[in-house]
Amino acid sequence: MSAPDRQAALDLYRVMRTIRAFEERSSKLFAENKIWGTIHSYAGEEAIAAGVCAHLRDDDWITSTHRGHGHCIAKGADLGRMFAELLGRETGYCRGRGGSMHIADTSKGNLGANGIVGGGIPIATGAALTARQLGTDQVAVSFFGDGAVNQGTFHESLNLAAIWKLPVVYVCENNQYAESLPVKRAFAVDDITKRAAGYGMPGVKVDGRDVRAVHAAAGEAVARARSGGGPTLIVADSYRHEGHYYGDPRKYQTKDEIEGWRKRFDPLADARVWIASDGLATAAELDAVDRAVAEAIDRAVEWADEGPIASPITLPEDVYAGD
Amino acid sequence: MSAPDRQAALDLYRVMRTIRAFEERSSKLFAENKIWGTIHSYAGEEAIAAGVCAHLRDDDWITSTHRGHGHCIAKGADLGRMFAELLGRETGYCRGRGGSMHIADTSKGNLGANGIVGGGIPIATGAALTARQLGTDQVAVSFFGDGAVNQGTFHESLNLAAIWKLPVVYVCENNQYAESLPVKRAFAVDDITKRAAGYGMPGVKVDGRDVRAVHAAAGEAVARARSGGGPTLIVADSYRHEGHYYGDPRKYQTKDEIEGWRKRFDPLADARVWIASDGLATAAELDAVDRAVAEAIDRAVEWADEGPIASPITLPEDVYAGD
Amino acid sequence: MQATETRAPAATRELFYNEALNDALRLEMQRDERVIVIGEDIAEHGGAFQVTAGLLDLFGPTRIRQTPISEIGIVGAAVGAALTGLRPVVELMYVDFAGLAMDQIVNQAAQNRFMFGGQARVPMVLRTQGGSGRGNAAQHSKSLEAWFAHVAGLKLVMPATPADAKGLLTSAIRDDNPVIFLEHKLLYRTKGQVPEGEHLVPLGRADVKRQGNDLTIVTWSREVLFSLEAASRLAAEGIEAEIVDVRTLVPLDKEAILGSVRKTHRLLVVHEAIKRAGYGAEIAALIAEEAFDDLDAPPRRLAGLETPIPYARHLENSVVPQVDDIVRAAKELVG
Amino acid sequence: MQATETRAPAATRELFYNEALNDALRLEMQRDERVIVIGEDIAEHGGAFQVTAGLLDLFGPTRIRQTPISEIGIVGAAVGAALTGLRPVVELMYVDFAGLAMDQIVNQAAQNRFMFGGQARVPMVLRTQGGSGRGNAAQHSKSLEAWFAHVAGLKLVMPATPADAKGLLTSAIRDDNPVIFLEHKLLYRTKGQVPEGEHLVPLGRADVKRQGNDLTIVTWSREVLFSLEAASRLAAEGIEAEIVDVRTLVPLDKEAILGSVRKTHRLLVVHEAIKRAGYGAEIAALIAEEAFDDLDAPPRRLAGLETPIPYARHLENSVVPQVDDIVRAAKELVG
Ligand SMILES: Cc1ncc(C[n+]2csc(CCOP(=O)(O)OP(=O)(O)O)c2C)c(N)n1
Ligand SMILES: Cc1ncc(C[n+]2csc(CCOP(=O)(O)OP(=O)(O)O)c2C)c(N)n1
Ligand SMILES: [Mg+2]
Ligand SMILES: [Mg+2]
Repeated sequence: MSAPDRQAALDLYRVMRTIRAFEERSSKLFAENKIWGTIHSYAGEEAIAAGVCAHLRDDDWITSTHRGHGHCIAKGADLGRMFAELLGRETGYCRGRGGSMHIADTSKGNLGANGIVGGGIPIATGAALTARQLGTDQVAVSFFGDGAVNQGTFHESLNLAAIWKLPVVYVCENNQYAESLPVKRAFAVDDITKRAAGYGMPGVKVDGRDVRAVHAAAGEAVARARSGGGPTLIVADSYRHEGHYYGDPRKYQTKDEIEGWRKRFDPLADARVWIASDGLATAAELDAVDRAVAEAIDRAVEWADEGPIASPITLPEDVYAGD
Repeated sequence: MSAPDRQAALDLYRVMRTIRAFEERSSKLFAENKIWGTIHSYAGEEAIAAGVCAHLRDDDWITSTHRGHGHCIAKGADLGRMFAELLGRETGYCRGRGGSMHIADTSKGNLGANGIVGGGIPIATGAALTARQLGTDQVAVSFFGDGAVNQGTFHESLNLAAIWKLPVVYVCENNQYAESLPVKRAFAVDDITKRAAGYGMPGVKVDGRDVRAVHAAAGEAVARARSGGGPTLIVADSYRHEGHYYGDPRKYQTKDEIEGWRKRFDPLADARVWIASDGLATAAELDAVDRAVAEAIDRAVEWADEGPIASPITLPEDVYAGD
Repeated sequence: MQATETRAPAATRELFYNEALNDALRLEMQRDERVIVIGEDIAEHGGAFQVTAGLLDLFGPTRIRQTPISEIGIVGAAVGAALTGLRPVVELMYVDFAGLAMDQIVNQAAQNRFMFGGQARVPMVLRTQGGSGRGNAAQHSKSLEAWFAHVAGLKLVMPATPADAKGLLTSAIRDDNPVIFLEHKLLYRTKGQVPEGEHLVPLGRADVKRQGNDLTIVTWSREVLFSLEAASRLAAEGIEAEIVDVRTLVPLDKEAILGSVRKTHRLLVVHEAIKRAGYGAEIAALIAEEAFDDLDAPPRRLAGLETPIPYARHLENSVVPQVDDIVRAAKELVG
Repeated sequence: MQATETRAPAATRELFYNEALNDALRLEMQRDERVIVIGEDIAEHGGAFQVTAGLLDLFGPTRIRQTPISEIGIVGAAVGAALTGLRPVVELMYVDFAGLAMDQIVNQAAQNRFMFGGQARVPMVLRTQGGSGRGNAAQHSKSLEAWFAHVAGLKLVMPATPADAKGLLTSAIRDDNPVIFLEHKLLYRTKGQVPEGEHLVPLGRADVKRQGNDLTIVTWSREVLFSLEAASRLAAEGIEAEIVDVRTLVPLDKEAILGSVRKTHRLLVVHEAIKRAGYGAEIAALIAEEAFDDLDAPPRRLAGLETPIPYARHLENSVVPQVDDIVRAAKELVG
């Protein structure tokens, strides 16, 4: 896998910055009681969605999670329609029916965030079955957390993909916790990729903070899937900067741990260092990206805020198709 | 693990012969329309139940499967009450409510056959949790087939047992098929024990035709569990002499395969050779065991046949406890 | 795309219920390459009840996709396939196993379209079978239609005859929504005349299987046959029962039931599932609500006893409505 | 062992609903070392709704057993533990996740005793919560009581007040059968007087939360509070509604409902779950069947619309019965 060139590097950085900015703004809107329900911040894990989705076409599919804003953005979603959904507007991706945990953008192959841990894994597997069945070279990627690895859906799906050699990449985002449960208490093995061997597929461990590493590992896995080489399990080590959900008291973590990791583990800061030191772009250019992203976020929120409130009258329309 | 002495060898042989004879008689009764529903013969797999249960006490627990007669007998069940259940009598283990797929004998720690593939795995895990919680040295053993290994219950349970170091032994009876699906089409790995490593527990492959090998492997695993060493996955290669169920047309197998395996793979024949050649007992003594077993089966069927038909009136009694 | 009634077909042929289902699968797979079948033992073995017999030879192992024993993985894969362009037909061997896959059925298949604000369609059929009568005991004999009926986003079909089985399965496969298609293990070897070639029975239309003026028996699946048998015995005693086979529980043909009750003024709902919170309660409540003044007697439910299904034959028959029970209940209702 | 009503307790204390549940768990764990709690996030975090807050410090990590995200593994382990001598209380974070564990709940926990001919007891409680009103959308807002009510072998409890929550959870833990204990996410922060110390409310007894002669409102869980609010507004207009809180859906206190309907001659059943095949149908059908001649009007159901629960606040409230809807329905029924 060739390392990202200037354009690719800037794209990766922009996507990561956009995700970070989206999450910061979402938290602000939530604090202002403009967002209902619950939101889960992807801050700190941006390199995974960005590095993986850089290899996907609009007609490739992904399944996402409750922590799905990052995947959605990396797969090319419109920020305005995303915010509009969080604000419960008719102009939102789900007409206000779904909210944060169910944003989908089928026009870009995003089969949806999912409120069920592990719920997207068999769905991505089925999407890969479609590609296989119709003889296309499309690829499906399933994002899920370390917690989802102990769901039966993970087990059954990886086995099906392995015996059928399906074009799917399983991306486990190991952010060290499943809600309050630390990964070391959820597994008796230190390395989650060990599970891959039991299904007969390659397992790859990668530093989820380093977008170049993720990009390289995902590039290989996606290429393998596209060329008929079958599935791969990627486990990307990561850390979530925020609580599990907005407002999480985080009783299960110490201040030191949180602060330490936040500093040590910031894919955006790392990317700036890498890009500048490799001379792919200057700090000034990266600052310009940051400003452009900030403006895009402002415009998106404005647009979303102008959208009409979703109407209860039309709810029945979306229960059944073709009626 | 010390090899079985004369008494242990005769006991193992008697248990295996009893299982074989029970299955032969059950098939006969089924052919005579005396048994309702469906039965699954354990013939060919006797060495597994016998070799494992030889290490268990009456207060240890097992969970069994739809192919459960062998486990039930090896755990010390009364043959008469087993036949009575198959014949739908009040004197049957389940008063005619359960039939072949649900025979249980809680007095001997048999938590039941199970009609749900993989359904017993979490239950055995929970039994082990009881031992752990109450600080006893009881052990739980879960028997299941190769097909159950691809159920989510297998995955979730083995992980729980591993992180909690529970006193449980998982015994996979790999008889090469799950109904009509050959094991090689259900797995992309040739060795099912590879799954154990993903949970952080030992995985042991054993020749399920050789009762000494099963006995040795199970002895180690049970001792490990009893002494607080945690769970083990044992995979015993085996073959079922009969169809999946009584009447299975076996379209998915060739005559040659069936006959070849039947000859090559008969744990009883093997045991006779071993016991005789090691001078633990003479062929005549083993023949005597066979005759004693045949008589026991006859007596059991007679006793069962004299039992009263189960009464519909009392059905509600068994729906809720203590009402 | 809603199926529409086809004009009376040229020829019919006597088929078993499972042959009629097989016929529908074959025709739809020939008509549309996006239709695949996925499930356990459906290939060489032809399915636990021989519904897919012979299809492996016709369509090969990729379209007749035999799976390991992984119910939630299979159903979830079908959801993903349906979301992305296939029209999968899942065979779940026993409805009793639905408890393993319920999350993908309910939280995913049934709700994806709604949660996504109409962006998605999930054109899949979940074929399975339920019911007692074969001594398979409590984990292989349930009738769980009430669970599925209580889920917004699912359609629910329960054919009683070979012709309905073929026509409804064809409509289910062409429907763009997740359809739960519940067969009955003791109907597979029942025979009936079945239209040759394309045959569609629209979802949402009940069928009056027998006319009568004295009471309305609303029922479905195997109890339709029991009710017809009971009706002829009742006729011998001068009681004319009208048998309304709802065929599809969701959408329900309310008008057909109301129409019949307005004529007979008496309602008996018969089903095999346990009575408590069964689908019969929905129908009895619906009629009590909307046709209260048309009723000359309380709406009556005859259903399974509140116990799991026991193994022994005589025990098994004692907990689900038999022909005698229907005759007795009908007489009490009119008498 | 069936719980029995305890004499009026000495003192009471105002507690939140989740504190009352916590109190019951603490007392039962102190009373019986076989009682353990098993579930996700129940340790340091104290549970998604703080029902187990502080119990880790009191009882340690073996009796407050926090698990990975493995619903069927957890529920199945509880079944095995219950079969062998423990009295586990499972916390399933959302009832919407029951679809992952339904097999162990229904095919194992509910049926083991029956299938084994009475040899076994499965003394376990599955605590979980449902309902809408927090913007959690379609996978975190369901009301699934009808599923559990349709299963022979389960008991089903849905407390509406802190005192009932404590008393019923205590009885559920002491019951020798699998009990599904459904809380409501918007009740946790409601307050009420709760008896101190041991407090038992027997399973199977309804509670008339308000007396009235004009109509009977049968309801449970959060809709009890809505109904009481509606009742006071109705009273202002001279309509006296009797509110029957069933509290336990299985076993159901049929006599209490019949008694009230025989007095008021009008029945309105109110619940949050979707109407189609909801538990309200069971109650309406039951009353239509057994008190037909006592009814002066058709039995009426007011329940959730047949859509998944949407996210946006105003959409969410539009699909489940609100106080206004109850007032309107009651007026229609008596008017
Ligand atoms: C099946 C299921 N069980 C439990 C939950 C509650 N829950 C939501 S997120 C979460 C933790 C998920 O952890 P992980 O998979 O590591 O993802 P992360 O939140 O760390 O990104 C849990 C337990 C759920 N949504 N679905
Ligand atoms: C959850 C579930 N799925 C499917 C079935 C139908 N079924 C009964 S036995 C069986 C095959 C089991 O294979 P295996 O686990 O290898 O056990 P074996 O029959 O070979 O002893 C199947 C698919 C079932 N009983 N339960
Ligand atoms: Mg995590
Ligand atoms: Mg097998």
